[in-house]
Amino acid sequence: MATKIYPTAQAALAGVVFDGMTVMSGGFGLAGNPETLIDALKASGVRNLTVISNNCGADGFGLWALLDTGQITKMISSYVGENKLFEQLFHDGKLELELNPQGTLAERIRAGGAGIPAFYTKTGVGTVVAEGKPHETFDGELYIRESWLKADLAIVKAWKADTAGNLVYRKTARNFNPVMATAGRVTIAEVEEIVEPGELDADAIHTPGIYVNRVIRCTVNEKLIEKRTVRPRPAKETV
Amino acid sequence: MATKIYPTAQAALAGVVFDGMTVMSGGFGLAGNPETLIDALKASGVRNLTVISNNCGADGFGLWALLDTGQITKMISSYVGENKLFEQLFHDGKLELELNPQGTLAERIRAGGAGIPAFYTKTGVGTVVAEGKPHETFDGELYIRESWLKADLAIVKAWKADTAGNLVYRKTARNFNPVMATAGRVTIAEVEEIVEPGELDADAIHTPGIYVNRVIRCTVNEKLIEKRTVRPRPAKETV
Amino acid sequence: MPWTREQMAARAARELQDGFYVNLGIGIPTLVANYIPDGIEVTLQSENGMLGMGPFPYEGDEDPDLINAGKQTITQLPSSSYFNSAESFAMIRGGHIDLTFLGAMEVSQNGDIANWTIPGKMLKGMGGAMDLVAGVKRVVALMEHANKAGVSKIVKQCTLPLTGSACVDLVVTDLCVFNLDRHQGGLTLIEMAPGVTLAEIKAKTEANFTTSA
Amino acid sequence: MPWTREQMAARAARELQDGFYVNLGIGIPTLVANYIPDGIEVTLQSENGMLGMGPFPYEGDEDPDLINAGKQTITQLPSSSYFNSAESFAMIRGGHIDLTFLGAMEVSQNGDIANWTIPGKMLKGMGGAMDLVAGVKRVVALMEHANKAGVSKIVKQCTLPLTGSACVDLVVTDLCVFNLDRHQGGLTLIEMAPGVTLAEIKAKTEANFTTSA
Repeated sequence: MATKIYPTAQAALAGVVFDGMTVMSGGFGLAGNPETLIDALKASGVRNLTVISNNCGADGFGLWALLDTGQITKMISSYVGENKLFEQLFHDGKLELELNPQGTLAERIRAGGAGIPAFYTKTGVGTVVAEGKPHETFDGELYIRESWLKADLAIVKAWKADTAGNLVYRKTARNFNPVMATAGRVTIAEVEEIVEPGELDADAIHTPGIYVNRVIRCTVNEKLIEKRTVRPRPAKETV
Repeated sequence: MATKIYPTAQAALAGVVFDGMTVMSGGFGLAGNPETLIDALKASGVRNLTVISNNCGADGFGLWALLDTGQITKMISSYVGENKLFEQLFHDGKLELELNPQGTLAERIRAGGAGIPAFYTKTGVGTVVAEGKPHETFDGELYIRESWLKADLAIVKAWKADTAGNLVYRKTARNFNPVMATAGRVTIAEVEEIVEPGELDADAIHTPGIYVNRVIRCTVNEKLIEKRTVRPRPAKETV
Repeated sequence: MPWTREQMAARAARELQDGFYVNLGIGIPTLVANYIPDGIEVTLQSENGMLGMGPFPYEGDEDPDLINAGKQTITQLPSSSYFNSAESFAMIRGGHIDLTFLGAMEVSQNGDIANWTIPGKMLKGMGGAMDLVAGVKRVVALMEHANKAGVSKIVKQCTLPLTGSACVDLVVTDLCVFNLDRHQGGLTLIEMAPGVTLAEIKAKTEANFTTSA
Repeated sequence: MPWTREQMAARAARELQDGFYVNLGIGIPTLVANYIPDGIEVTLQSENGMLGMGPFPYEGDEDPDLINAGKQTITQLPSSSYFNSAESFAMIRGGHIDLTFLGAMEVSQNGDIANWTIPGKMLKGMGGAMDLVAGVKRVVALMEHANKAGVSKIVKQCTLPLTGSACVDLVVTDLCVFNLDRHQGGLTLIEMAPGVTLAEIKAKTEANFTTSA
């Protein structure tokens, strides 16, 4: 079987990127972002991207890099705060934004991967989110209809992969990554470690290999913290 | 915090069962059935049950016990073959049956747990399953609308639980159990082993404790095989 | 004397019941975790994909892969579990969370809440707020009673874009506590900060409200 | 001479491509696993919640917690993963499986398939068959060309309740192989079992079909 392991992010993107494409990018805040693949997308020079991602990076980190180069035309997100560049591009009319409630965004992506073109949710009823969407009453409560999201390419960040493409994520760096992996026509994962089949527990795999077309090892391994919150360490006990 | 661990199946069912209730019961074939809780439901004498389960047991095993006592009035399933008692009760008009495609059944249950009253699927278009259901075209293809399923009680079988109600399942005994755990007004899990919090890997929990109201240790621990298929063991190598 | 933010959080914490699963919004709601009453154990959900959120880490123990929905570093408890964003919001949307505390810019007398945007002033997004108000069993709003200019934030009708309609059950302000009937509509004053008078609350509240017997 | 079941399975196996994810139905389709061509690696999905299905266990190694959708005991491979039923059918419905082999009672010339019930005769249920024909990228039907009375099962229009409409891509019978255009409709005879004549196929086929050039 042809290997899913690619030597570099650039190699993994070969034949996949095209101007005007839709890209899903995993991560929440600065946790679980596919930094290596974002860098490679930047280097590829691909333009006019529609990017589906919960956030859009922060100064110098994550998808911010593709904003900075003007490669993103439209974002579909739930929260784009704390990102001055985003705000400026938006106000200058250089960036289109579609805001989704976070749970609706996650479910639309899951639906895209699961062959469900539309579903009903109470989230957003009576708000700007509901405008123009079909409404329907079930069991006496009002719901709106939301539609699936798919992408030409999904880039995700996992902790470990085996060579069959099975992925496991670590703690809250999981977030949107597993659902996005299911909704890309092509899905590329960057991981901290590649292991042999059998090293991951079959009962504990988060993303089965069927969803993963290509795997690379991260080369951007710095993990940033957006809001460092700590508590004082208790006084050392005497030994 | 009040404990989720109950001493017996009977204790776990106390205050939960009532005639005419809807019960979801996990399992696929004879794998992952909550046998201890099914026995306790039988002993409770509760009647007029609507049971949502992929299958309905086999001779002397699983939900068959509740068919045998006439406690089930209606089944919502995907496959009820290889069950003579079921066929007889159905033909005698003593049992109502609603057949669902297996994936539609699973998704309807997930929808029940996820607050999604309806969704669209291609499964069943042009078949008896589609009759009377809303049809709609998305991206040039025809879909039908299916609705959520919920239950007054979900009984599930897991491998291990911790005292916070977190569950892990083993191999293909997982099947419908995790989705049903999300869709019961009350969910009771029977497990082979109860461990202390911290003994399960937080990254590998299949059912977070929020979905589990009560936990018991299985007392029915025999695992049956419906179709034993084997291959000859290769000749022993000489040592 | 109006309640401080800490006192508001402490008052809100009295809404907690033993065994509750709770989601804390950003801002004052985060403080509620410091005032969980004795004998009450609650499990905190973080909508980015965690149940059983622990306290902030000791300095030096921060893990960039372990953050809450406010992007703060947190810790894991023995009972914690992680899940993906779709599963997290299935939990929220499906009505499995007992209680959420949220900050608010405006709450109306029929239970509408606005807490995510001021048109033309900030570009942020609703994050998970719309999902929380639509899906959680009980929604408690924590907010200043009036803005710095003295304009009431407890209103007849919200003027800001809504986060959700008819979804708030209780409002805790620096002056008082209102019960809110999300089905029938209608605010009921059930508690006042010590030294705050009914006259003051009436003066500072645009919405109509009744007082409990 | 018509193909045996084994030969039908071997012919069907030639539809496999390296790297394919495949779901095998019950009956003749199960045999396909024995004829995977050299140099081709495929991953088998079992819709009860497993990817990477291994062969039957050695006697004594059977695990009741490890069965396939046909309820047979199977084994795990190093690359296997398990998931729940909703996730399994999300995989199927979402179009992630490349190919499924299914048994059939009737296939019509427009690609309809009936394989789950004979009214009044059997009470079983469709299991995952409707999901598979609706969701999998390529559907291959494996079936006897005619029943024991010699009545064609390749028909103008199915008389049995459908499993799916316009969803079959290829039909392998004991006599021949038909290509089926699920969008335009229409059967094309592309291969015959050795010694089987076009006249025989014409005589035993109710459906209209063309022959490939």
